[in-house]
Amino acid sequence: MRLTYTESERAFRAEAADWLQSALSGEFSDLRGLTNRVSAPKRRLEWEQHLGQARWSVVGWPAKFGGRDATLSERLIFAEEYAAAGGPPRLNHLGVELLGPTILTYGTDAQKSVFLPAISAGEAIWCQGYSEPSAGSDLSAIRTSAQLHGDQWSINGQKVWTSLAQFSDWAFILARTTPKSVGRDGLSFLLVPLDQPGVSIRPIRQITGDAEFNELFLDDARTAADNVLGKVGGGWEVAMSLLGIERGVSTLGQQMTFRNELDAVMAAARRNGTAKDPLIRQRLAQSEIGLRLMRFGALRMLGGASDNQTNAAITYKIQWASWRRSLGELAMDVLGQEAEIAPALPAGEYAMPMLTELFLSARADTIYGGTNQIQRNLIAERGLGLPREPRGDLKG
Amino acid sequence: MRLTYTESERAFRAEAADWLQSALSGEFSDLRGLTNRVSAPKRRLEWEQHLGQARWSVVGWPAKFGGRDATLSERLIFAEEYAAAGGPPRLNHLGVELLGPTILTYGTDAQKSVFLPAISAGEAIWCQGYSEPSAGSDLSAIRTSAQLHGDQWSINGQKVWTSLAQFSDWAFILARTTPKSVGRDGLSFLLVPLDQPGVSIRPIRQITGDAEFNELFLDDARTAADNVLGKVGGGWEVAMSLLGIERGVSTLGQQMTFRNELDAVMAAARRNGTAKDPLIRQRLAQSEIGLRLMRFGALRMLGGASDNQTNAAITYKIQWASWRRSLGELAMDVLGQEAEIAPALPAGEYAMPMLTELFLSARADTIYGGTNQIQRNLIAERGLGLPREPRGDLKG
Amino acid sequence: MRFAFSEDQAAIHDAVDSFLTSISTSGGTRLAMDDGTGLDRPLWHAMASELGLTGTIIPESFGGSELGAVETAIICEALGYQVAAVPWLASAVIATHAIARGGSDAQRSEWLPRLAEGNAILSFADKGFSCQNGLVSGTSRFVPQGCSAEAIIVHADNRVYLVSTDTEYCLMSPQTSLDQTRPLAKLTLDHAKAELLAAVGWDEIEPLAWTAIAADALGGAQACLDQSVAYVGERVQFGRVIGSFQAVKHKLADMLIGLEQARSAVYWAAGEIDSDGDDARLASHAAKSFACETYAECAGHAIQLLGGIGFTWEHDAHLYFKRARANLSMMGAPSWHREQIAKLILPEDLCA
Amino acid sequence: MRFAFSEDQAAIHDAVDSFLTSISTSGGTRLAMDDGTGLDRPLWHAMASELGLTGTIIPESFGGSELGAVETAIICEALGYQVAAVPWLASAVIATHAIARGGSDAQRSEWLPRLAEGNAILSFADKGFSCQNGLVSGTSRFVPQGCSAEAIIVHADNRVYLVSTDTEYCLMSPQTSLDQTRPLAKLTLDHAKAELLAAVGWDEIEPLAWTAIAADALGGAQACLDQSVAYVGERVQFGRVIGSFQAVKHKLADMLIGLEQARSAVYWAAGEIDSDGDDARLASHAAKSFACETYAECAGHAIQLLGGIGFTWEHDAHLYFKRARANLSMMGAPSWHREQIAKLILPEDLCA
Repeated sequence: MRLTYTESERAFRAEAADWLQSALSGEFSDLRGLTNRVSAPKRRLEWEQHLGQARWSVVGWPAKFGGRDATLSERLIFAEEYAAAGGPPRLNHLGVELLGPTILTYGTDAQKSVFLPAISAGEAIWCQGYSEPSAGSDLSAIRTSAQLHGDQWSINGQKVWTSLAQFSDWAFILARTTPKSVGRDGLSFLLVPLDQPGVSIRPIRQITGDAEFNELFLDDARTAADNVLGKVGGGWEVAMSLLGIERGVSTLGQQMTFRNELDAVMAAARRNGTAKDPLIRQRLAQSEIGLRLMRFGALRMLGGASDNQTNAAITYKIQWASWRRSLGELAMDVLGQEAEIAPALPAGEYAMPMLTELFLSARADTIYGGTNQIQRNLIAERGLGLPREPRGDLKG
Repeated sequence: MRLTYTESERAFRAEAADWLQSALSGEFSDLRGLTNRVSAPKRRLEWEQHLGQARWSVVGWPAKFGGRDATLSERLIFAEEYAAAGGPPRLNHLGVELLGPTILTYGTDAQKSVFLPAISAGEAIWCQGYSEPSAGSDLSAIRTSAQLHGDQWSINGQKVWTSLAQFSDWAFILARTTPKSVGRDGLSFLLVPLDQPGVSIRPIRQITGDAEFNELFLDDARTAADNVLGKVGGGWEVAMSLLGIERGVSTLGQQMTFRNELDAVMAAARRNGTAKDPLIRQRLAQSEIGLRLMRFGALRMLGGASDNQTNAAITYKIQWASWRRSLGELAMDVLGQEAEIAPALPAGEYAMPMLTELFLSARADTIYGGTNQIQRNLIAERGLGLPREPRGDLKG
Repeated sequence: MRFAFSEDQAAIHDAVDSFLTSISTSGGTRLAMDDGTGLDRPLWHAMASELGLTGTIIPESFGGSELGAVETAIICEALGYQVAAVPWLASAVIATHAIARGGSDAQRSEWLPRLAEGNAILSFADKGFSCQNGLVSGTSRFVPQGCSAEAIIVHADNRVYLVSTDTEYCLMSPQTSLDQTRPLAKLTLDHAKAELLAAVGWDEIEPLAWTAIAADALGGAQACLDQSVAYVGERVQFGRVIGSFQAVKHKLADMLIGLEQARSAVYWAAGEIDSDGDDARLASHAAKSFACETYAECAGHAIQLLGGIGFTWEHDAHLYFKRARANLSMMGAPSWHREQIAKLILPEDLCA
Repeated sequence: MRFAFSEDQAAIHDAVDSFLTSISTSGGTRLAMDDGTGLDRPLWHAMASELGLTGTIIPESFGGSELGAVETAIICEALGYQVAAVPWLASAVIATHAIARGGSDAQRSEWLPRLAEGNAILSFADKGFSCQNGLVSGTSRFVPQGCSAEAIIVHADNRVYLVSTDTEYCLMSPQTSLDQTRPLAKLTLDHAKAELLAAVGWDEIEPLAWTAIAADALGGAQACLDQSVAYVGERVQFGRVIGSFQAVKHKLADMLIGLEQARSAVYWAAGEIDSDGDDARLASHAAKSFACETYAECAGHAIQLLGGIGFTWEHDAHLYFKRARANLSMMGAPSWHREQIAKLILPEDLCA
């Protein structure tokens, strides 16, 4: 157990801080402090490319794919400095944090050399096509089908809750490639370009007023035969591995955002005097504790701690989702009715102040990537070895 | 909606208060303020008989069985005054509050005229034999069997969690009278005298150090053939009706005990200054709210309110059990380490101060009479019409 | 002592319920949201003309039906169930209550008949103002449907004033607010001429106001439960309707447990107000804090149970979720109300 | 930066675990409860003689193994798992820490070797005392296993004193306490002669003490989870093992979620103490409050999941439940620790 940093870690921190500071106070100062995930997509695309040129877009990846072979500590340090510098949400979050590592694990050499540099350079923005109208919590009920026609897959079906699809170039989707297969068998993990006639995208407006999620309609959408990650029919394994990454190392950067959010709530409490209210103080302290424990939980999970590393990983998603939901409620209680007011907007538009948007958007955190209920099932079954529930025989 | 009392209700209150005051400051002053349910059983038996002689033991029953035909308001008033006067826990709680009303509903004239006067006079103390080692939450898994031999039932089996059996003269038990029947069918509700060779009772020591519960072993225990309440084979219906009463009118007296308990916590908070702690104040206020809402919930349920009367009844058990558990925790937090100390006792003995005992005993409240989990099933299924869970085929 | 609706009350309950079920739609609410007013005019006019609901707490001599707090709660509950976008709470309950109770004969004659007909819309401002020499000054950003109001009931130092919005000393500006069904306007008064409603203190207005908000919350929470139950009874995952899973059932059970207590709280408070009981203040604090928290929880659970759908703008779940939040903070957060209860049950001189 | 046990730490973890699993039984704990001492002497002697566990934080020069806070937490966790009735926390951690850190060479030479061998048992009193002219007076009813202690570490005004129990100025009396595995004794000192442990302040003792209590809680919570999982995997109701019901599964999942965070908290705090980090105080407040609350919840859930059985004296569930409560209140309730964290993260001069 070593909670201090080495000389070279401190040097890495200084380098990252310098670069970020200069970029975000110079050419990209308009993006500094941005928190909304659908704002300024064009500028954020340029930011992805700027990061890529300076090899700061995927620090943990091998150098040959545009990374820096950063250690876990260094990745953590970069995430801390990125947040401290007020870096905007990453437009290519899904490509950088989820798909990239999955390609590193499951990709062929050809796939790695095609897809990874494009991600690190900010040239291919990715989104994720898992859920469908009848396959939400029960992801294995996927109906979208893909059939090989010559050297191309033809894909038909509908995906929902496709985050940021409207800004993306590619989607990784889970489709049924074995006709009449059921459940987890017969699915494949396909990489599909979005700029084609067979793909249409309909943004879904959310309770925040924004449209981060989309419906994705696939009507004879096409992709090359070798754009399958992992084995044909082995898509479930790849998809689950990716979800594991979603619960893993990708979370460190997210925690830095949480830090900024908690700091904003504390600043608000100081400003309006509620920081003196003993009830609010308890909740702020509990939020601070929760955030710190997430940090050390993530370090335990990623640092190869032998003591129940899996359990640390498996309990992580529900922890942060519940933490952020509580923080949103705390923010509202700190601000009181103030939080319910936004500057006047044109009729029909709707946008709330940052902490109110946190309150609203946190309601999705406990749903996407597996609801809190699904997480508890998973924890009980995989973490504690309890029996699965009997499945029914109704059709969705 | 009328929240005030009539003239005759006020007169009834005065009469009850006078009598209780005189009895509990005179002959029975040793019982005043007693809260433990296993203390002083002999004196509490005399108290039952004293109540009976003055027709205060079962005020809501018909006069011909020893009651006063009291209205709901009057029953509430009596319960309030009983608690205000510091009346001890009723030794015959199960006879008075649960079995009596069930006999009034299901009993034959002969049964009524035999059993009811004995209860009202404090001459027959009753206990309840429902649960078995393999039939807890799943009460219908009862295995205790009863077979008719001539004019007597012969009963074999084992009951557990039989409250106050060691002080009781009779038990009402649920037994399987149809051989090889399963589930809710084939059960009968039998009235069984305990003073006989076929019955043995083993007290179970609990976490409070007391032994309120018992195991009840039935080894060719006997009762007369006509000591069946309701139809032979129709015991489930009778048992469930009794559980409904347990959740119903019997609760008003209990609420007065809760009032005394909450008052004791508030008094402790005033004494040690924690009544000035904003966190404690919130919780005391929430407890006060919870208690008041139980009161009006009970009135709604009993007063024939048309608006979801059933839902008020069906949600009541979990409400009070959860409320009392929270109160126990609040009491411990108010008292701090003080609560963890009792006067020195002989080695091997264990008894905690009243509020600490509340904290401990409240852990049973969320279990007996249907755990909180079973209550939620019941609420979801009966109150909201949601489907039952699939039953398995394992043997317990 | 009897804790159930009287026959008249039950009849009003049924009539209001079936009227609103037939006429109020979330489509109407959404139109009122989109134009920024939070005012579903067709519904408001129907309420006034068809059932006379705008005059329920107005004396018969001024054209109302002179009903009590229980009836007020019944109507609030029904409107909350529909997330109706009408100024009922602000105008027909709070402002009307203030004038009916505190106004002079002249003030009552001027306002109550028009309020009874639904032709006048008023709102209220509960904090941020002071009065000197009959002139009121201050700012509040929290005036419900203030832009539709021709006059405002203003609280200052426990006195209650009536201020016209149609003067140069009054500035009312629209704001985008979280809950668009009752948008909050910003009111600035700069030495505005004010009429004192002399016969009433603000503290006498509060219990009915708190109880009315609580009743709105009760209705909203019931709607969240009903919509969730309907959805989980149809949605299939893992080959079963999701309503057969205990995680779902138990969450819904908890909602019902909360609701039943909220229901007791609201009608206890209303009953205490109607019978001028000693506990009217305690009960209305309890109702406001408990019912509003229950609503917030039920609305949150509904989104959770609905999954992604519940998070969309298209689904009504967010209307309830946002109104629940607005009810929670309007006229005192739950923790404030509980602290007031603590003051009542733990008088200071009795503490060590 | 690395957040995992070192190889040595992992080895200690395994050794202590397997030693205690083989030797510690709730039977031993119950004997120690019944005789009123809360002292399982066979276990204590085995801990001292077989693994030298009584001297882990004592410098090697005084016969100890000079280990750190992480190792201390590992051992506390293992003892908590067993609800072991030994004076480890009071004597081998808190009192020993005070002497090792604050004592003069003479004091260290007098006590540490005997403490290392387990031949001296000490306890501590953290509140209720004052010192004048080297004489300590006051009363505490909360001295863990005080009746077995030959000397007490007494806190007064942030100074730390060592007081012998074997004088006429010291009265130690037994009490029946909720948690019989570490019974609290009543200590009265009336101008008792006290030795100052000059090199340490009480506030320097606290972080390790809090972390040790938290680690005991972590172990206890893990035991509650393990025992519950075992039970629900066997108990059949409704024709299914009850561990297949979501209500049961999700409660157990919540226990694991809490436990995992408690584990992070305890070893974060221990790591901060070992590396003399700036956050040692913050982290140990966090560990104390979080892990102790988690233990209380897990112990309560275990009783609930076990049903009637869990409520009996015969089953061990109540040993955990009561010790969880004792850990919660010992050396500061969770809300007090959170308030201290609030003071750290919200410095007063930064508040409006």
